[in-house]
Amino acid sequence: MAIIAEAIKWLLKHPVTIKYPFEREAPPKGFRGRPVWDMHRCIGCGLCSRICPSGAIEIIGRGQEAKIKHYVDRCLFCGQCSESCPRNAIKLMNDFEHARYNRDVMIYEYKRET
Amino acid sequence: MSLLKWIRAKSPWILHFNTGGCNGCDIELLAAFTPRFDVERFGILLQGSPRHADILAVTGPVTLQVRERLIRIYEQMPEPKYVLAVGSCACSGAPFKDCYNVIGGVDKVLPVDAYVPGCPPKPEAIIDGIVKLIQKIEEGGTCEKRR
Amino acid sequence: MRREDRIVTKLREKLKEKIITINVPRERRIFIHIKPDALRESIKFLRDIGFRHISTITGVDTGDSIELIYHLALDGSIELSLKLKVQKDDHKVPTITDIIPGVVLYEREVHEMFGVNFEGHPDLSPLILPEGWPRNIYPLRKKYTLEHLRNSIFKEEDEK
Amino acid sequence: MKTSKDLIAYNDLKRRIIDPGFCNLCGACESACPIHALKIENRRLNYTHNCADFMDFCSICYDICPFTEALLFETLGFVANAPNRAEGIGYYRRMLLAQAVDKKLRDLSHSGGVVTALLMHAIKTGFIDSAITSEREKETSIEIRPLLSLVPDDLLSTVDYEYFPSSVAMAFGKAVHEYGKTKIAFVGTPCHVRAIRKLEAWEHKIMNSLRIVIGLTCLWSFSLPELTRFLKERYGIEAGDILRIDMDGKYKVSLKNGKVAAISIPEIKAHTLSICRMCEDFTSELADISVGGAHPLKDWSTVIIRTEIGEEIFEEAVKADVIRTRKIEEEPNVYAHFVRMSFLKRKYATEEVERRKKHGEPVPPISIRLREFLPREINLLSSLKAEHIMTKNVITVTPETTLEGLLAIMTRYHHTGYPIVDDEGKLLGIVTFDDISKVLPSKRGGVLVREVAHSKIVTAHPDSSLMEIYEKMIQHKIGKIIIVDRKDHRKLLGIITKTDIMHVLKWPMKKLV
Amino acid sequence: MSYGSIVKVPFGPQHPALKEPEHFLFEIDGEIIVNVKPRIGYNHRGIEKAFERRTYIQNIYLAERICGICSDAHTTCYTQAIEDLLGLDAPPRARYIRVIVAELERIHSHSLWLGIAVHEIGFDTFFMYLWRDREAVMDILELISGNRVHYAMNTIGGVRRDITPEIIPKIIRSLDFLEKRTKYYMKALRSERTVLKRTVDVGVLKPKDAVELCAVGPTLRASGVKNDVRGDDPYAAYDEIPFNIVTDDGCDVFSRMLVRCGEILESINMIRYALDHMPSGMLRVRMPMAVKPGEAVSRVEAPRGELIHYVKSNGSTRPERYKVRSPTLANIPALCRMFIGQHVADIPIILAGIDPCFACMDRLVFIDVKTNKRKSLDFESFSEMVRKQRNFRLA
Repeated sequence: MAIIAEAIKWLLKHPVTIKYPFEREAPPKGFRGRPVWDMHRCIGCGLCSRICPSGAIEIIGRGQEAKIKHYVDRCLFCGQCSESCPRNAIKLMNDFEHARYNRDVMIYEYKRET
Repeated sequence: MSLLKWIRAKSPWILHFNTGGCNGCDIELLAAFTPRFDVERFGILLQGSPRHADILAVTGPVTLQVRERLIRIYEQMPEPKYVLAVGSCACSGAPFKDCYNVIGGVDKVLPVDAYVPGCPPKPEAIIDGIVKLIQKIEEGGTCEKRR
Repeated sequence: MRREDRIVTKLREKLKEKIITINVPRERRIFIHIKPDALRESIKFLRDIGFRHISTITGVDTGDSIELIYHLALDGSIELSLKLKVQKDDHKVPTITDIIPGVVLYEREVHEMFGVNFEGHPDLSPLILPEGWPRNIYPLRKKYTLEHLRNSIFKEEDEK
Repeated sequence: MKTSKDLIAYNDLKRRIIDPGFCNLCGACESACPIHALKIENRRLNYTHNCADFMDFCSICYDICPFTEALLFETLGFVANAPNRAEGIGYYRRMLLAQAVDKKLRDLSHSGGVVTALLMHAIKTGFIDSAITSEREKETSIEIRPLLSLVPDDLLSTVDYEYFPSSVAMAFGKAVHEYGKTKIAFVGTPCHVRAIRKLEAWEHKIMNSLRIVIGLTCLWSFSLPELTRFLKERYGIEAGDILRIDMDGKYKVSLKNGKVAAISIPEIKAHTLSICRMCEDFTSELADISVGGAHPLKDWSTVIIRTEIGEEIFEEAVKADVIRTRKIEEEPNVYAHFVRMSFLKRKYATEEVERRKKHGEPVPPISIRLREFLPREINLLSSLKAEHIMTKNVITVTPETTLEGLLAIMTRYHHTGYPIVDDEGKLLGIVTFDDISKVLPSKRGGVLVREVAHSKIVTAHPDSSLMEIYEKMIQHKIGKIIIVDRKDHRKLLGIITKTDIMHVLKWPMKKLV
Repeated sequence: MSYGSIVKVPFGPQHPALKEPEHFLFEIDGEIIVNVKPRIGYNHRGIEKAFERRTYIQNIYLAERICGICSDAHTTCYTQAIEDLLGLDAPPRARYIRVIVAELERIHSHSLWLGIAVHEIGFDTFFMYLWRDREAVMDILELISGNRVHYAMNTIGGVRRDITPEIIPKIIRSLDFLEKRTKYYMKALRSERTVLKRTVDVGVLKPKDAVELCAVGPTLRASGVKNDVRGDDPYAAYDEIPFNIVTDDGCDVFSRMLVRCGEILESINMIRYALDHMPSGMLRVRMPMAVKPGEAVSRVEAPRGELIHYVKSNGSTRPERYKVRSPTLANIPALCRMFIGQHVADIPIILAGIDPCFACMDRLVFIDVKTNKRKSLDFESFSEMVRKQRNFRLA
């Protein structure tokens, strides 16, 4: 019976529902979103690719010519790559809406512009 | 025909199936049905039986044992049916893709209509995936059937 | 005298030469390596002095033999790991399900993963191994690498 | 076919730095290594696992080692926008004397207590949130260990000189990785400062947390086991009895029972770290602020401010009345002593490198590179003419100037060598700091410049290439070349110093690209 | 009432009452269960083998993904085992942060479970309220760690993130709210007839059986046995934080509910205490990547009970053998005992009573899934029907 009184009480209050996607709350500061590479800082050491627990990062070539392929569909969003990167080349973004119809468009490529 | 499409898009019912994941995506998917996120706004209901469902939301990497069952559940769903892969594991197998008892992502077994990566995806991200899937339903696109 | 030391003394008195090594790496942890034939005797003794809770049984493939580690707990506090080595193929490990009934699933698990036979266990039948799983492949043995397992199992799946 | 194991930088580091014994355990490599493969333990650098398992194109540990040639010119960029430069002092904005206002601090420290006062003030104002310094080990009072200070009072335990290798660069990494500090002040000897600057030039991520680098002057460090053995065998001093160690002309070991043992420098020098005997940097030329003693003045320190941020923090401390200053021009003796020490270190270093080369012993890569440039630098130097970079408004002295007067000029302009020119503008010779130091301080008032000056001068012409000039410098072992007219060999046009050439070498990073 | 013949009824793996695939074969006589055979393994991924392939750093994230609900418990246990091997301790501040995150996770897990449990008895209003309020704790966890479920807070040698002074007031505010709500829910549980009728004297596990079958966690404590790893074998900062071990003598599903509610309140107090007494200082010690040879056993009180990890290292950057035993597996024998003599309609709530987490449990055990597939699917609708009927009868 206690719950009925409660239900009536809450009926009069503002709803808690966030009407996503029409209104949205920004993720808190420090949210672990998609990692993004700053290729001007990347030295192509390949550590991120080897330390990634799920093999979501592929590095092609080494050094300045290195090309990074990030597979969002494999990413665990753990942030270990960003933590390990010696040069702060990896930043975690704030976005979380990665849903796609196709896995091929979930690959992000990064290459140093010359 | 367009009426049919409209009906489909306004009340897609979801069947949730965990194929061997870690529970993280399951609780987030469930959280999307609770008051804070409330996907029932879109006419979406969580269904217990595959016979009633339009969308199969799969969480977790597909393990060997569960593969046959997943296919069976999918086959029991009425046409047109859609598959939503929730979480990175369901998308690709993620950290478990080289485990001996894991086949990989859901798309190794079933045709997948939308992928929601994230480990786990926030309930908002799952809603985003569902909304995108609904858009696909509205457009009338069904995936080509492959086995 | 610490509780750990008292337990170690008691064990030494009881099991004597059947103990190979005793090691107390830190407080509330005891590692004991015993001879295989002393298993039931030691478990019984340990249960009587209060180790009624069994946390799990771990199997470790050490090459030519398999190491079984029984993790027992005393009132939840002291974690005692009882170790014994068994031969990989020709071995006799008595069950302890009649001493501590809670061990049922752990023994099955080890049987499944390492191929250790527990003599007298009520139900070691094909319950755990799926029918499709190849016979005599115990996935946690070092012999089977992940690739090997994947190849052999997936191949079989494909053939079906 | 090279495997990834051959390519990793650690192999170079081991071959060229660790095996010859050049490592001074600063720990920069430990804090820089992203996979923690290097660890300083038990006074040696340990390689804990094969880093090739994780990465195969990483040059970081070799690049940031203070004794390798890599990144040297990039590091100059941090201080090179200072208006002044001088041989032996480096780039700087101002040079002055300073002391802490708080007498307690001065008593605790060797000299003016400036560093401690500065850091305490900066922590109080929130400019920094922690400082990395060194403190004495409690058990053996002469061994020092790195200390991370979080509250101003912590710093009190650290007011002391460093004469032993301390892993402060490692402590820097710890402060960032383990304590999560974001505003760090770093205090270290020249090699530590160089390591930190190299890390900064490498753009290592832990450097985002660096606020200010304070360099100390340093002659050399000792290898601790060797020194304690030496003191025990030769003087019967136990390491535990030592109260403090001072350095002024002699190496003074004060004991707890009040006795002082004075040891001559050549004798003690044999027990320094081998790398220190080949180090040319006395004043921490890459720091934001360099601080050193002000011998013979007691309770004062010599401060060299090199960068804008150094100026800012120092000015703030002066304004807040924690530090008081004096002009260095008022104390020519302090300046003379300071520069003499600097030159002494350079001289020893050059000699040692020469000696080692002659005997075929290994020398650290930093020493090789500074003398024998790589093709890129050779191209650059060959393409530039002396007239492009020479200083044209040369400060000159007349032959009739007394040495005291010359010292006053030197203290004012901070150059170490001056052409001697007669009234008609004819070049007569050159007088350098070395010449002055040969005369006893008491007699300097009565000696004229022409009595000590070299009449033999090394000159070049405005159209000679910098490479030629550089080779001349090497050949004659000097740091200055006077540029004269091609027709009139007595007509002074300008002067080029070694520092000028160094300055040019960092151009490619900033200008040519 | 007996029909004199025993019928075998499969339950699962896909079932509305279970969010995870699991299978139980019940032998029923009429409405009464006479025997049960658990068949677990649908979630088996082979994680223990995968552990041997990965480096210690990568394994942190793998350990986290053993289970999504007790992810912090698994990483705490894992990192403690490795720290034990290295002979190093996490710094004091890190240990406090570990406690805070672990207790927040316990609140989140218990309120999640409470919601599921009332959902199993058809009380969806209650379920919705519980899950709405649970978002408060999820928000704090997201604020602290950057993710709602996989916090990735622990690393070998400490924690990765600090709890900064700015977010402490937010945590305190949420805790006050949660405390108020939890007290209300406890009152509501005690007074709601629906709950009492469906849970009191259902799924009884006597203390003697609980000990004999090696049950763990709230399941054991609800049988009146005072046993908690946090108190008995303190890890992290639990030896410095005062707390009570909540027990209840009811031995049934209702007392399991009360124990978990009590633990939520206890956790709230512990977090408050930890936030007040958190020492300053370092967050983590940098650990070498290679671990010297040795072995270690690490235990943690996960929300579901005692969690034990065993690690053996061989001196390289990868473990030689890693063993995980999750609390659910330990509770399965006790669960089977609970079922016997109960009504078929009570299966979901009894099963939910141990707070099963098959993801944790199944890393290791295989099962034959080939039989009874068709049947089990039919059972879903059957079970749904049973649930509805039962509710109808009550109303």
